[in-house]
Amino acid sequence: MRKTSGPDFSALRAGLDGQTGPRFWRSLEELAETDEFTHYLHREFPEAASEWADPTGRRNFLRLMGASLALAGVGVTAPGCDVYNDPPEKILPYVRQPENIVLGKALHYATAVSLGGVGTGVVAETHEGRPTMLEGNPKHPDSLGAIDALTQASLLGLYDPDRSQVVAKARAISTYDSFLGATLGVMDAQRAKKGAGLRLLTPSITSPTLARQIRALLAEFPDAKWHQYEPAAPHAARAGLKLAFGRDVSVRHRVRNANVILALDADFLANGVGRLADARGYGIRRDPGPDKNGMNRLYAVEPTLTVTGSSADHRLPLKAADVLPFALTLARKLGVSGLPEPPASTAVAAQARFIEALAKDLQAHKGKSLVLVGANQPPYVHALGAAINHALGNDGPDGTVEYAEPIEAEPVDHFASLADLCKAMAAGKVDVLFVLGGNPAYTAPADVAFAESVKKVPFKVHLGLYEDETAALCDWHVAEAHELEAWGDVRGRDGTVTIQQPLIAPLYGGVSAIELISGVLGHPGREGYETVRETWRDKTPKGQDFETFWRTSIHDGVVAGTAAAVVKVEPKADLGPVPAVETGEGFELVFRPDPTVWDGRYTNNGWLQELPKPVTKLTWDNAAFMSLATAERLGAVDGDVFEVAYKGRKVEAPVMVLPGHAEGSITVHFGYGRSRTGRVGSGTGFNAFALWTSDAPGFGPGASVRKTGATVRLASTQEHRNVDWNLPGNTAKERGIVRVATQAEYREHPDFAHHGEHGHEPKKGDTLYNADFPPPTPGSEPDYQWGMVINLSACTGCEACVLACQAENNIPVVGKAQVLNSREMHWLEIDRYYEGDPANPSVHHQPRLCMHCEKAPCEVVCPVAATAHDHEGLNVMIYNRCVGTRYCSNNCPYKVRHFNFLQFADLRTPSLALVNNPDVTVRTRGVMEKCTYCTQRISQARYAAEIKGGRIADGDLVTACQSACPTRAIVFGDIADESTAVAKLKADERNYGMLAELNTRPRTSYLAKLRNPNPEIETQTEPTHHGV
Amino acid sequence: MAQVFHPSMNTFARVTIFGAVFFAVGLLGVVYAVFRSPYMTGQYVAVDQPIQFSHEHHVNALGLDCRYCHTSVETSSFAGIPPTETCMTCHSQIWRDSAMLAPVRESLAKNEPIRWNRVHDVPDYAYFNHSIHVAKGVGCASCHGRVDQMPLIWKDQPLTMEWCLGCHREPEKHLRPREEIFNMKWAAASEREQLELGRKLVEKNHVPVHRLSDCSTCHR
Amino acid sequence: MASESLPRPGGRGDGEGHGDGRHVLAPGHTFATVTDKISALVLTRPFNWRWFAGFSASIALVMLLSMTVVNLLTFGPGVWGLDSPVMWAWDITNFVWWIGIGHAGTLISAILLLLKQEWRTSINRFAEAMTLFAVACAGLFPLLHMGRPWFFYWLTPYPNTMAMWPQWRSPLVWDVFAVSTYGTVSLLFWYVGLIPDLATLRDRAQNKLARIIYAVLALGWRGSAIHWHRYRTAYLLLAGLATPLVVSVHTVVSLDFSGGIEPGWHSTIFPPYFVAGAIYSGFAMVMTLAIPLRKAFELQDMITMKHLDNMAKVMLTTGLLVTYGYGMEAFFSYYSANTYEGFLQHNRMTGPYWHTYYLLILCNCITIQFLWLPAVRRNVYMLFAISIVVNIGMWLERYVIIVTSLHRDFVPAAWGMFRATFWDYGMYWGSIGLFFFLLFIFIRVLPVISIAEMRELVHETAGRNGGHGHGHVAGPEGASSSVTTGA
Amino acid sequence: MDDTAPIYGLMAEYTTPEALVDAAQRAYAEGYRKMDAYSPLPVEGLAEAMGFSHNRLPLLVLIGGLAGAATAVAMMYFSAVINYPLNIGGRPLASWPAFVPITFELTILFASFAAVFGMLGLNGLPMPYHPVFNAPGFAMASRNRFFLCIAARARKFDPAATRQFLEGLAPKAVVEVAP
Repeated sequence: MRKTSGPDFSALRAGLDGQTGPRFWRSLEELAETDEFTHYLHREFPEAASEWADPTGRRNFLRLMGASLALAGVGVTAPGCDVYNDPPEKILPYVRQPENIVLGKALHYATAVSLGGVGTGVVAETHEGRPTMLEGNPKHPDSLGAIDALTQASLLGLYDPDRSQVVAKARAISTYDSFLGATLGVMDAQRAKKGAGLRLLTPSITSPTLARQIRALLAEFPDAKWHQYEPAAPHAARAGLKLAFGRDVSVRHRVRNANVILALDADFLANGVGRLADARGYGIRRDPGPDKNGMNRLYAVEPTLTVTGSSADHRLPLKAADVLPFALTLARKLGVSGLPEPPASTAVAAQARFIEALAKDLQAHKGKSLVLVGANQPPYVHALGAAINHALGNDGPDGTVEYAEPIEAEPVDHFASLADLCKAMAAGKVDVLFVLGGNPAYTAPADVAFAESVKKVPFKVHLGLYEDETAALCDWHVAEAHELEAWGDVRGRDGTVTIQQPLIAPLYGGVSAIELISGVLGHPGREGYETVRETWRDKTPKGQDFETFWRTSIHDGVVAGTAAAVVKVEPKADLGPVPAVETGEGFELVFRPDPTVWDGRYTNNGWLQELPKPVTKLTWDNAAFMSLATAERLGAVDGDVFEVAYKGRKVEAPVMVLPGHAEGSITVHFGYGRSRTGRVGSGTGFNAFALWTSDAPGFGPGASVRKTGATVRLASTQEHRNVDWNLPGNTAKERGIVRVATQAEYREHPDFAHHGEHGHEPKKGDTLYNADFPPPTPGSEPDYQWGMVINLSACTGCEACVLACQAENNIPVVGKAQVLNSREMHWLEIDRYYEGDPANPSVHHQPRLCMHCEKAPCEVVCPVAATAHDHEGLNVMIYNRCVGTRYCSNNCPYKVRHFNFLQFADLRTPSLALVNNPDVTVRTRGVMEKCTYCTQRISQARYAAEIKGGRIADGDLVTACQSACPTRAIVFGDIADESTAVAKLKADERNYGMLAELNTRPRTSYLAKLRNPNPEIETQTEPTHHGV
Repeated sequence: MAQVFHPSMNTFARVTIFGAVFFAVGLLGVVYAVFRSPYMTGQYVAVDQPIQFSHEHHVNALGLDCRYCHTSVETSSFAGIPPTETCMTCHSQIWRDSAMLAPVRESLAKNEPIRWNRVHDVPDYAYFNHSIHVAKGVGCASCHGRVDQMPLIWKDQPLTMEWCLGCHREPEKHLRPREEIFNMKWAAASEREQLELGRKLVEKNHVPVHRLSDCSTCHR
Repeated sequence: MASESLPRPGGRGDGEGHGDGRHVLAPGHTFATVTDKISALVLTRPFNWRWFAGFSASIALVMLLSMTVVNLLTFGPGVWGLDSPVMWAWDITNFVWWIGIGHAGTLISAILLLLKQEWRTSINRFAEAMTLFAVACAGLFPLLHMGRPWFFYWLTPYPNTMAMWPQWRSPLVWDVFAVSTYGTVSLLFWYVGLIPDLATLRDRAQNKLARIIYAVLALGWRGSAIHWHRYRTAYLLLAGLATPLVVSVHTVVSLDFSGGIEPGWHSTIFPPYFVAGAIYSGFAMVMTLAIPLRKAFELQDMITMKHLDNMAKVMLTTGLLVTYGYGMEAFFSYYSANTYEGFLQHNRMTGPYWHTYYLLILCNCITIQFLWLPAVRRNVYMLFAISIVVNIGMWLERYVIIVTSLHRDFVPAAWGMFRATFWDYGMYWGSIGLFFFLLFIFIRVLPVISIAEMRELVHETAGRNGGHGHGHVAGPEGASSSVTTGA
Repeated sequence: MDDTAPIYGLMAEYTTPEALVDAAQRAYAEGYRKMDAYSPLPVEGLAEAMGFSHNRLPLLVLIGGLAGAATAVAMMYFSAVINYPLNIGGRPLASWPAFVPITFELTILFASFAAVFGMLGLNGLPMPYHPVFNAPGFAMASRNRFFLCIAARARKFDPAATRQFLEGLAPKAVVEVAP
């Protein structure tokens, strides 16, 4: 069923690229007026085209696109079926139907989405040639079938109506052809001087094709220079490993093998390269196993409370600067030789007992332990980490760490590289500059004057998805094609290559970096397709013909045997002098990429803006995070705006209290305060890059803060909901909503989850009515009984499931104002509970979605039977029957129902209509909605199975959240069949239903959380809900 | 003095009162009827098309199988509308210059789709799937009527939820053998035979009748 | 003119009306005087600036109402402060408040009738009218609170092309039936009571058009003895039917809450204390209306201190019942040792909405204790003030029950707050405007006091009301003259 | 007034209810049947005085109530159990306790209709035109006058004799009522 491209693809490109007209579009609306676009639509979305003919009908775009195939749904407002109330619909068949397109059936294509140059393999679901959903590619080593929020959300980026849609010369609209013309002119000039004045600035690049092209370019212009700059990448890791091994290597972790893990300011579960694979390894080991002793143990030492820290068995809040002395002290304890005296640190000294126990634990698990260091820490700490892992024998065979050839095409020090470029530009040595992607004008460190010096370049080109800060500085801006629109290739953490195939013709007619360079190299209009094939033609393995190799590679989403070669290295005995740990007056300022909008590339992405950031649950803003004590010392409460001064630079930032944050340290996130971005991102947050300097990329001392008196309302989906600091986590435990025990306690009381007041769950017999209403047809096959179990021990609160659910189920983005009014629509929310001491609370993550109660309180109170039960135990919600009394939500003890208070779903913006899943009704104003267990997937699976005459097998059917979850904490299936995975978990003694005491009989249940603390650090306590 | 009305008013009063009652009842009846009438459902209304395509001719006279054009009816939710190419497979040979077929040729030449008018339009929040109905033994004619007798296509059934439920509640009244699905002319010899056969087919094709009127069967 | 024989309230009664409050009807009234006095309010309509002032004010508020409704229908319920988890707030609060107020009318006319309380006579008519208008206002809210109000008819059973029916287990459907039945029966009850008075107005109307209209509405009533006989029977039967209906309506309304599983809703004591609360607020509202009314239209000798005194006593009684209800609620929440109930009560008293709770206690439980004192019950100003306070208190009661129960229920992560918006206020005040708008029109076109029943009262109290026989002393002349002038 | 002209009846006017009742009794005793009394307020025993005995209204109301209850139960049972059975929160299809409120409401509603429309129907209302309105001064029947009217159709009716008889009952006046 695979095909090298989307429907009728090359023809479409021809149809578009030939035209100069389309390049004059400002917006889709305007675009719609042009024949070219209608033309294009006829081909891409045939049945939609008529709609574009009349402007009034445009809002029905999605409807017509899908509905004429009786697939999509808008307009749940039409009562009954009176067709005369609907606009008469057209059916526009293809003229030539592309092979393997079956109208009404989804196709799946394997490709990859990159972040910081490193790709995550995905499988994209497309309907009539428009991608509507991304899922992890099980064959890809970095995905293993899972997907994270950022990767998922790049799908929305594809359709972003604010994306750049033009080629612009000095901000005036021009054409790609005239751009190439101009470029070739200056290139000829450069050829004369061997390209001495030619510079290339790119983000991190692992793409073999792009690398090949750039090298070709450099070959043609020997004196030209290639600079790289990626603001949020593991620079320190690269440098640290070089320091340890004397050469560039890439590192891979086998977290699965580790019994004891120490994360030194490393948020490896949710951030950075290989996060999904690492999280999987961690999650698998959160299972006590048959001997109830199989869990790994995670120690986290970090300033900011991260996903990793919140999942740790032991978390030590330390200022970022104290991590080095901590690591050094530990390393010496572990007998790493040749290490100097650690710099004095009272904070570390105070933790002698902790370090003692930790060292012992690590020693006890030689070869099966793992020390991870975060990108924020200076290279020296990374080197230490490598040394410790070596000392513990973790880098041995089937150990937990292995080193390989670097995967970057050209590993360099990005800060130096950028600095060089700026120096050269300032000196006027640069005549031609190509900025291929990235947004250095915004992301450059404050001490590197990119914006100023770039002005000195006579001919500068920016290729980007948006007309952003950098585009504004360049003479030429070329709209870039989105990764899902263009051919390319990208490598994963272990070097495995994925060939990226386009899923749709460039919506706004952009070109990829590959195509642009082809153009510059004098092959204008050469397809990325050609170029990429060319790269791989000579890489074809022996005895295999290229076409088969090519097709298999694309089909599988990975190119076999492209993983980087493992290298055997040993850390140097002497790591050199300890870098002076700056200790200055005032606060330590910690810089991090934002958990959702990253370095600003996703600022205009509604899904990510509204996605509650892990742990903090903040949306639509960044903030200066600090501990409760610090805030109290400053007399600050959430939303108080402070002026943060650092190294002579100032920004104004709202404060947000983050329990468990290190004392005297403040964390700020990048990616906000953009000056040039789209409708979604404008006016959100403050710009942390303005304070950031290249000499201290992770953190630095000496920040001072001053209260401005201004306040902003921070739209956190949870914090604003409890006014006082008696942390609701305690309440949640008292109520048996979250049930926690240590592995040791679990050995003592395997049934601990059912102790105590709220432990009792009514048995089947405890209620009057158990019969199935209405009774099944006699002699018919047994119905499936759908159910879900969520393993709280494995859940890290990374929010991947939330976004997957949003993408799958057409869940609208409501905006900051509505979130402030707690009207966010996420069907699946991850509750974060702090428990205990605000200075270092234990954190519990609990995904909360519709429980599909067998005795659903919501159904009984609905006056119109808009929510009822089907025979498979689904609590179904029929939007078009709902009149919106909201009684069901009031009567839902779990509060998992979400109401369309206003017209939240965007029915107007055509490009956003494209992203909707045609198998799910788009809800209008005034109706209730909630998790449906992905009933559309159940139906599709059923059709597939029953047409073949069989039944749905366990595993054939996964919900969106389940497929996304990196740690596989969510399991869904038929609980009536004991052989299924979910049924086995339901039988587990840790399985409990939230508020089951109400006799709601929830179908969604939880595996009580297990922690695995070190008894030498944490004196054993009874599970708190005992007798509470 | 005090007499306000003429004696006739007594009769008038009674008449109006009774009249009102009957009028109200009658009105309800009318509303009930109108909502089931072709005016609301579009039933039996032949829809004009850009090309006077006659199913009667192609199915009845030429004996084309439904699946020749509606290719995906057995595999997809959507039965499929033939691309212009399909028309041209024959019409590049026969009736090459017929004026009636000008739009088809134009479509191919201009690479612009033919704009058919939709006839069977299920509301967007109801998810109908052709393939499963075919697999379970629902014949084309059961919903689309005797297409082989329709010069211009029209809606043979009201397609109201009421109507859908009619069959979902008692499928045995409508199911037919697998091999007769695409046969326009097939009909059971008698009510009784249909019921016997229907019950057998319900068993054979695993039709979970009890589940067919669950909301989730059609709504998502 | 007959009025010459009228006792002059202005002379005797100052603002306070009659001092003693023994009489339900001032002495000296005859069939003629009551008839003339009451029908004059409608037929001759002496200019009354108080009426015009009030009427214009109410019209202004009706404008506000229409504005808020248009805005609501344009943008959806999101214009209100509603959120998750507080998906009901002012909308349902107002609904229950109005329905509660709607209870006094039918109660007074029905139950007091069965109990042969003659003091009901001069207040039942406008109490019933008040009921109708209150129910009308109440009806607005459940209708407009819906996300898609244009489908309200899906709550009623009718054969539709969707083959769908209402879901009979939902208290909301019970509401639809209870409220519409209550409205209909109240209307019938009111209209039946009006028939003889409409006949009177027909016979006394000077204006031709007015006479025809009243004649049509009077259905040709001629006071035949046999008609009267059946009429009394029907009226009594209606009263008998309306009595359980009144009780059932607020019971059903209370089931909206006690039918749910929310802590603070799921309570068996709701029905009785909702009914008590309804009567409480109902009488408060009657008081609020009666006091200005008797002053504005000089009806002090028909709505006497005796009435106010009795109503005050009813308020005191029901108020104490309600207080008991609150007490029990608090007690059970602790005594049940149920985590959620306990927390709920705790949160009501100490949570972010603590002030509403204590304000409610102050209004509904503390204030009315003054009514123990006869002196207070005889002081119209005090009574008026107290009745207003009680109206406020009863609104707060519903607010507390709905909002503070919802905003923090089972799952701490789902807790939230509610903040009312301008449109919440607008809709509430608008509905009050609508209420008074209708009331002011009613006062002008229909007798605010049942004339026929006042005649009965004259007849019954004849012996006791010291002196005058049956008014034929002053009757005929005045009467005939007034008729001849009319003819 | 011309004696030969057909009249509806003779009407005597009184100023007190007692007088009217007394007159009615005497007239009844005299053997007059086709007569009626008119008063501005219900007068105890007046109807009985004229021999009005049984009242069928209560029976109507009972029937109405039963009809209401039956309708409600039938409607709910048919829709929830027979026509479209749905699993609502795992409750039985015939959740009779939930059916009680509506049954009750409809009982009351139908009974009330029976009471009101039954009363009007039995009274033959609405009857906008009635001869008694022709009687001069009858307007006072809705204020403070009481009338006794003996219809010409009455068997014992004789213009002269009846008038004489009525005169004997100490009325305020006796007038002829035009048809």
